[in-house]
Amino acid sequence: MFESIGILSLTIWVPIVAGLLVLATGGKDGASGGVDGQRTLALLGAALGFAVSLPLWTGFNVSTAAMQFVEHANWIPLFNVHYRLGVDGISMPFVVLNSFVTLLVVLAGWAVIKTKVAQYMAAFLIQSGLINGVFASLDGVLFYVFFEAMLIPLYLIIGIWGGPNRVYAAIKFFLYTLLGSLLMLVAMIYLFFVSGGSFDILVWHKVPLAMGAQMLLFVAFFFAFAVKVPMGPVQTWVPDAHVEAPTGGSVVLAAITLKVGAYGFLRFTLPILPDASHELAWLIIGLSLIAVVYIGLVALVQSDMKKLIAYSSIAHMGFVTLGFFMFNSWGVEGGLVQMISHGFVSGALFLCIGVMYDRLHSRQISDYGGVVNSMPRFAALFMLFAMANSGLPATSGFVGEFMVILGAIQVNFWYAALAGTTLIFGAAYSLWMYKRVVFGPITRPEVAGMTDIDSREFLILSMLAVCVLVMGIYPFPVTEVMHASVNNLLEHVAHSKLVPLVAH
Amino acid sequence: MDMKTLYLLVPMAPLVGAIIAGLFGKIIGRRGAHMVTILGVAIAFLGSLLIFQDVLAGNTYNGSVYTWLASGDVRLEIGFLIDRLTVLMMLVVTFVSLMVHIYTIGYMAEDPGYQRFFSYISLFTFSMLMLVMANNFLQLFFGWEAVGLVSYLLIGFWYTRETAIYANLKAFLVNRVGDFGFLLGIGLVLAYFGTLDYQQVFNNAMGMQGHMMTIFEGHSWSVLTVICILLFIGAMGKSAQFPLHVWLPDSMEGPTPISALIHAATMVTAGIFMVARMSPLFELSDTALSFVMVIGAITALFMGFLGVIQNDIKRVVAYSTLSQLGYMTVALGASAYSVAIFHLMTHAFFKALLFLAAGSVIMAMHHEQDIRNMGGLRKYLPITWITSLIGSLALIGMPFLSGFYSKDSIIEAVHASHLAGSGFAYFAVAAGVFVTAFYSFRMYFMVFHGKERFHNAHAQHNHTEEGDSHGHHHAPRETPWVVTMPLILLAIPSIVIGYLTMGPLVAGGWFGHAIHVNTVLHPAMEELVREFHGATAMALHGLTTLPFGLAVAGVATAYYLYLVRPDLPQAIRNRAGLIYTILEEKYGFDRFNDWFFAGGARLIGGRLWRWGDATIIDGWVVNGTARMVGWVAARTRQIQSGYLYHYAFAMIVGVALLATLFVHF
Amino acid sequence: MITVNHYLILGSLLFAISIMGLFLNRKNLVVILMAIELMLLAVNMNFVAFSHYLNDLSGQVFVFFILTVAAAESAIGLAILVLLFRNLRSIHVDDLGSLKG
Amino acid sequence: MEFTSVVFYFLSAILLLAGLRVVTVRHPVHAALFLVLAFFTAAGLWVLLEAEFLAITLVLVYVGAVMVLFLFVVMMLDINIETMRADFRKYLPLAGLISGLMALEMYIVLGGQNFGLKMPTPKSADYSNTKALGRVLYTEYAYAFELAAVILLVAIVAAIALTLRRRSGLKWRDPATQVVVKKADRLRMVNLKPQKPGAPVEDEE
Amino acid sequence: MTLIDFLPIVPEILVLVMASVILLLTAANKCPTAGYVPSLLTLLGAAVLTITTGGLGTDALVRDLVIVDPMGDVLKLVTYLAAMASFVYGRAYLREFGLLRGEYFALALFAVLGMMVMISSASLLTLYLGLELLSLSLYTLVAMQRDSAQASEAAMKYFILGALASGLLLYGMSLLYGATGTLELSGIAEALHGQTGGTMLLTFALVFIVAGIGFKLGVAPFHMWVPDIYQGAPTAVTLFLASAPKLAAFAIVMRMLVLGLPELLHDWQSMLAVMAVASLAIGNLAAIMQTNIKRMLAYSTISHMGFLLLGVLAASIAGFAASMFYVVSYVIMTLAGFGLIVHLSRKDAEADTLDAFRGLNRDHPWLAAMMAVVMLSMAGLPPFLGFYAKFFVLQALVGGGWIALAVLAVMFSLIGAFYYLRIVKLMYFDTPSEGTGRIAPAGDAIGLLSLNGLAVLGLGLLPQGLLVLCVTVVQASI
Repeated sequence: MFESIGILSLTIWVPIVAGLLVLATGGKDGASGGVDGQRTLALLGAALGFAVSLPLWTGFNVSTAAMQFVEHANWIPLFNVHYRLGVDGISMPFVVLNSFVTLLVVLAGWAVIKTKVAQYMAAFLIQSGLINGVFASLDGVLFYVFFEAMLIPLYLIIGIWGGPNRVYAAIKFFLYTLLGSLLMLVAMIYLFFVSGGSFDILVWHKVPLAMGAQMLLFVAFFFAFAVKVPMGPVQTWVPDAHVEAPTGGSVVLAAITLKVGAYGFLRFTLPILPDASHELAWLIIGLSLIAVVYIGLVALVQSDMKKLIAYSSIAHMGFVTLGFFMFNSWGVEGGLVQMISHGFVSGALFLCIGVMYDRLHSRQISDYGGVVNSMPRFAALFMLFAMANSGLPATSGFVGEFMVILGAIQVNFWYAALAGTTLIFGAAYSLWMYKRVVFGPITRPEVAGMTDIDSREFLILSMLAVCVLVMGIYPFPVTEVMHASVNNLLEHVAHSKLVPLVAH
Repeated sequence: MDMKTLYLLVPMAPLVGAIIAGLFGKIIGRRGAHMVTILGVAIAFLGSLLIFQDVLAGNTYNGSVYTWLASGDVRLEIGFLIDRLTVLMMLVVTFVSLMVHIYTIGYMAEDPGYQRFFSYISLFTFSMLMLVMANNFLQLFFGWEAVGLVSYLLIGFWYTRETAIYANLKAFLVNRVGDFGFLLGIGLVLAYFGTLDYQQVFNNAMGMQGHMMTIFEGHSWSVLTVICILLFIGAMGKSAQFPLHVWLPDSMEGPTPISALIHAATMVTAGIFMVARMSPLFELSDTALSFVMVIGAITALFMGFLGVIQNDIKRVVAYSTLSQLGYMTVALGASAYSVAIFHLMTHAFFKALLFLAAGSVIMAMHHEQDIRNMGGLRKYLPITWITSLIGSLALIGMPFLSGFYSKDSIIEAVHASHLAGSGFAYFAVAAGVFVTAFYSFRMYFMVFHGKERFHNAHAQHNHTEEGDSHGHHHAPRETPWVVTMPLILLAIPSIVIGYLTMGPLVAGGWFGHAIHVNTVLHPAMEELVREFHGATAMALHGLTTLPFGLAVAGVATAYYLYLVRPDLPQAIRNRAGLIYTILEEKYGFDRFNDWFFAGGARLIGGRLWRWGDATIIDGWVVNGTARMVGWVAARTRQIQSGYLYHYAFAMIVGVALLATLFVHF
Repeated sequence: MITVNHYLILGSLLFAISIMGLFLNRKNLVVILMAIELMLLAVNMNFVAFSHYLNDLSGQVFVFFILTVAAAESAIGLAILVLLFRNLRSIHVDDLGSLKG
Repeated sequence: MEFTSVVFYFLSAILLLAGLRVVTVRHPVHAALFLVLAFFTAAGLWVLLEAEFLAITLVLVYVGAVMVLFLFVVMMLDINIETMRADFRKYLPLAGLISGLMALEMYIVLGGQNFGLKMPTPKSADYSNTKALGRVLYTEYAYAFELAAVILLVAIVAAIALTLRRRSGLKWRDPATQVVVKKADRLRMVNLKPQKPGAPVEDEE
Repeated sequence: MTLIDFLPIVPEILVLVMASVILLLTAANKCPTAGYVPSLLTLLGAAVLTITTGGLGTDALVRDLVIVDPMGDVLKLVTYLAAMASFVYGRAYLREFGLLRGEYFALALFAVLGMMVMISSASLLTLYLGLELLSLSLYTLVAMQRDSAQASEAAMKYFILGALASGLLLYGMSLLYGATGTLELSGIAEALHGQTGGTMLLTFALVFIVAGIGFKLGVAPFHMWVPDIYQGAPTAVTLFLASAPKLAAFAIVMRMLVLGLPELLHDWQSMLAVMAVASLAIGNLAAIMQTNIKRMLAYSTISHMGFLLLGVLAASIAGFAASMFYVVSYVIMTLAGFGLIVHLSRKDAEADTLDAFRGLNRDHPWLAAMMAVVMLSMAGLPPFLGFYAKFFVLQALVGGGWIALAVLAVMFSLIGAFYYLRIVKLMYFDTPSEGTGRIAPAGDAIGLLSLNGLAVLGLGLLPQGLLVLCVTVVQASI
């Protein structure tokens, strides 16, 4: 029944159409009369978008690795490009996550954004639809279109509503990510030809490829995804973009867009290029471990809260890629779990910083201190998220890290040992920041004047808190969804795709 | 009631209490908060008693509650393993916790964070119960970390105090260092055993004995040794073993009840418990056991020294805790797991007693903690005085008191051990007896005997924790019954528990299969049991042994120095300046850690950020590329000079080039 | 024997001269226009020569049109030159430098 | 050496010299005159190639029209010739190099072989180049011919549109408006009120 | 000879006649705007005629000179559209600057005629005549703003360089004529048939021809006129000359190289590759440093034309179709882009610096959105038209095995993205500098702009139609 109306299409187009509607209702600035209407409309759109994504979860068949909710339509048949959608256990959670985060972001921007409200809300809604498209695409070109198009709203979000250095950050972010994806485009076209004229990702999974070709394609895909993830040494756009973006932008960046890169590794790199992946795993592993250790240290010395969380995101995403290239189910599933969890945790942390920023208009740690005295409710929630960020068991942050470490130790003790340092670094930077910001006596009169979170903010943060806790205490349903697909993927990766040299 | 429900009820009752007190503290008020949490813990305690009976009846349980996670072929589950070891721990935990809860009513009466505090300690009880009841490594780690979390919350309970929030961060991070090893250990267990379930791991442990792994190129290690040492690193963090002990003294920044709860009776024992639980693994690695023993010995002796010069009443107790934990660890290393657990239990009672008594003193002194400002308090605080005396005597190993049995057993076990390092360990634990006796009674004398010095207190103190405007001009009064009752209730087991349980627990093999000892390789325990002829006999024999002599000597020295010649300590201090400084600086660990680890990490982080990210990647690569593109662009732009002849020139040269390239080559 | 090559080389020399004229003249646009006329002459020379030797009339037809177009071109070129002179009071090539970069 | 060769070399030499002078001579008027000379000699060469019509056209169109136009413009514009050619020598090497290179390449390609072209057989006596050209021009190439006409039209429009200007100071009349003028447009009857002496006269418009 | 023989060139005839009529009309009654509506009607009529005579093929009379094929028809139709759009967009500007005269429209129509001739040229002769007709009209249009020194300078440069370029082209043609003995493109191809590779002479001729065509396209190193002329010309004229003539230039590439010189494929492929890479590099790099929007877009044009050549040199149906798709989408985008710039100008000063875009989003959110769409499209971002243009070209390139070239091309696109984004940045992130009284766009211009912008988006979402069109006409025409 669901097949016929196209749930995936709905998850893509409902937010986009809603965004366009919001945009259409938005007049010039100053006409504040309609602002509430625009917000409500945006909220409705986001809620509807989330609602239509829920059947994906409830109706998901966990026992199969095949694509589900598949839709198909001709798009550019001349080049065999199709509008082909479908999700498996790897992509489905992210569609739901994204729709959920969009809802939060719209709520988070509710009272904070005062200029160009309609454009702001519309940008997020459209962005949400595009990202859903990225996760749902089964066609290379379609994927690419969504993959690139999602840069545009984000660029605008950072640039228009961002901080003082927003222009630099926005352009840096854009060019960085474009750099990677352009090479991927060439790679995709190449795959089109070697696969006998198909842009179907699932067909690509089966194409035999020589080692040399695999290596080159790997490099191309690597650039595209490594920048998004981000992996060293192409990570420096992340701190800038996060710091300058408005709260909602940071949330979406951290919670969703970073995941797109990691997702790409699973959807493209591993299954299409298994031999090159094995051959170059050392590179990814090395970079991931560098991300964990190096970035962990770098995060420690940040004086800007957002920058700190941004760096911690990089470190956490290092875990994800590390897990993927362990080529075992612990690693891959751990990476996926980590991605979802990081979506909640980093999103929540950025929201927390946003809450403080809205009150004091500063992101400097040194401008705070003793926030708990004036904002106890907030401090408690913030504590939870800081703890989750440092990987405390019973929060979602632990599950992924734990699984990845378990996966890594099966491959090499030192991978796990280096990755495990995050236990220390993660706690150090998260809690040290927390200590300086939240604990202690109030030293500045501004802090004393901060009011505790209102019910809207409480609602947003507590929703995330519930997610973080539930996923930490009972992650089984999340991993259950992935099993079949991950096993299928591992099966795939385990088999060489090199063209057999011996001719019969 | 179904036993399984009961198992679930025991940890859940405190959790529910914690949640109610924590989230709805404002609504239910102070009374509601302590009612609900005490009720929760009481239920847990009663449940533990019921389970104890059940276990005594010979029933054990090992089963799962739900599947936490599944990946590959492995299912990670949350479940309970109920056997004698577990149930003993449950009893200790819930009992001490119950005492602390009751005590807190009085101790925290004036604190604005009353409900929060109750929530925390109940949550702590829950965590500890989950830890001890676990039937698998995962849940163990859960409890492990949860205990760490709650200790973080509790140490930093007075969050406006700079020292408190420094201490809690430190505690958490140091614990994390241990957890790092612990987690790797768990990872190796999963990697080699393919499961995290205790029973399955233990069953396969023998088969794993010959397996080697390479960590450093060219060096092969026994897998089990590596696993055990890694797991023990976790225990070092949690049980504050050298060199990860640094967090414990600082953590005295928290309110006193939690010092009793976490830092004496329960949390720090997690490591001891864990090693005992893992005995089937540790038994297979002599290297690991030696390691454990040496670490324990170092802790036992050297942390004791530090107690000698402390003037803060709680810190003295804290260092004694460190030292006693060292004893337990030594026992573990000597394969005397049951002795370690035995000491853990006795220690839980008398140390909780000492902490609570110290708290009582502190309350009576209006939050004055410096023992130099006390003295002669026995008149004012009779109950506290007498219970403190009992606690101290138990601590120093007075025959017939609980501490004697456990401590003496440890010394004997070490004596009997043949592992590498056992000689040093024996010396350490023996010498530790003297030191323990000395500092315990130093404190005891300074607090309860001698001149009354409390009138000149608070001059240099300005604790603002409760904005205490009331000064110290009136004499200290005995604390209310909610405080003294727990003292009494704890004093009783401190006296008798050793006498009562020494027989069955240590000599009787009470733990059964819960603890596994390879008696062939590690016969210390065997010998110990062989020489045991009943509790009374042991106590009487104890009067003639070296440790007793050392203890008496310690007490006598303390008496002489602090009651007879109170001027001498200052003179000694002046003479032995270097040693004093070393002790004052706690061997320089804090300074070193601050400088090397904290400072080093920040330095490296800063360098990496500024050089790596800002200079090399952003500065050279990113902006450098941008600059280069800009530079090339500017040059390109200059070519466009605006002059016709240049344009024509370009065209002609273009033609000439194309012609040369394609026509002639 | 005068072969087609002679004429082609003559044409190429004329072509080269006109190119030299383009470079050499930095002061006077008129001369540049003349150089272009020379270039067209070179082209015409080629066409006529080929036409002759190929015994094919279309080359000459082409030349006819080139001549026509060149005349029109000159007219427009000179018109623009006059316009330029009115605006700049100069026809120096060097003065045509406001649009650059 | 046969006669045509002599004529060819003679005319070629003059043509090249004249061409060279066009681009090197100091005064634009001289340049124009050298260009005329070049066109004359080129026309001569074309006669050798039996393209009489084009030769005549070249002289008529170029020398008669285009070059005169050039001269007009040169003389009309008030150009300061003194400052010109100041740094002539500076650019000579480069210009010489490039054009020399160009010529060399052309020589390599165009010299030597003759692309399989034989000497054409001379035309019969009654062959009229003009007639032959005319025949194709108005049949086969009628379309092109029309296009050429359009180009000329564009040239006319362009020249007028660009250069025709009505100077602001100049007084001129449009005869058409003069013819169609009506009395009412020019003449207005004004009722003058009788004025009291001494009152200031209002300025009527 | 009957009238029927002229049927294939009826659209050309119509344009010619109407241009003359407009000339007469406006000269006679001095109504300055008289040219506007008739011109639009003329182009509309030409479109109708082109469509109706589309399938007729060529008749004897013009067979050797004119080629009427589907590709030509489509290119012509787009040319009409582009010219009409540039009239509509330019009207307000022209009125403001006193250029709204009959000559303007007449010359523009002559230019359109020139393009039509080029598009359907079957012979070197018509190709040359069309080219000259177009060029001469454009020179004049550029110079039309008579009191502007910049415009005159631009016109002079354009003229001299253009003349030089046609000299080069002609020289190449003369050699080609000498080598084959014919002026017809099909005849040339026939004469060369069977030759593998070219002789020295042919290659040499090819160099000159490629240089001439390269000039018209504006690819490096024959690009240097482009920025100066784009900047110097009145914006309405820039709008015109930046759009439609590219179609004609593409047509002559196809006619000359593909139709006439297929035997020299290997040679011109390499030459185009060199020129394409040089254009991509120079165009994208130099554009970064520009402060003048017209100049910036000029450089961007250079890079676009480089990209266009990549499709041609892939030398497959897919490649040619991709290039055609590219040029059509380029024209659509450029029209919208310049259409907007035209409306930012004022009477006293041409607002052609980048600063004119500052904060456009605040005052004209809709226009800003359209401009953003166009800029992002030019940068080659999905889901806009420009992406597919690049995508199809890249696909043809990779299909032809030119992978390195494809990688190079995308790398330069990255640099290109920077300056397009800067426009978006100016419009959205900055606040407007005060006192910019912009020309109020007329309703029809706004409407068309919206349509134009939405076409960039709409064709981006569903590019199949245009793509199929390009592929079928290219297939039918080769």
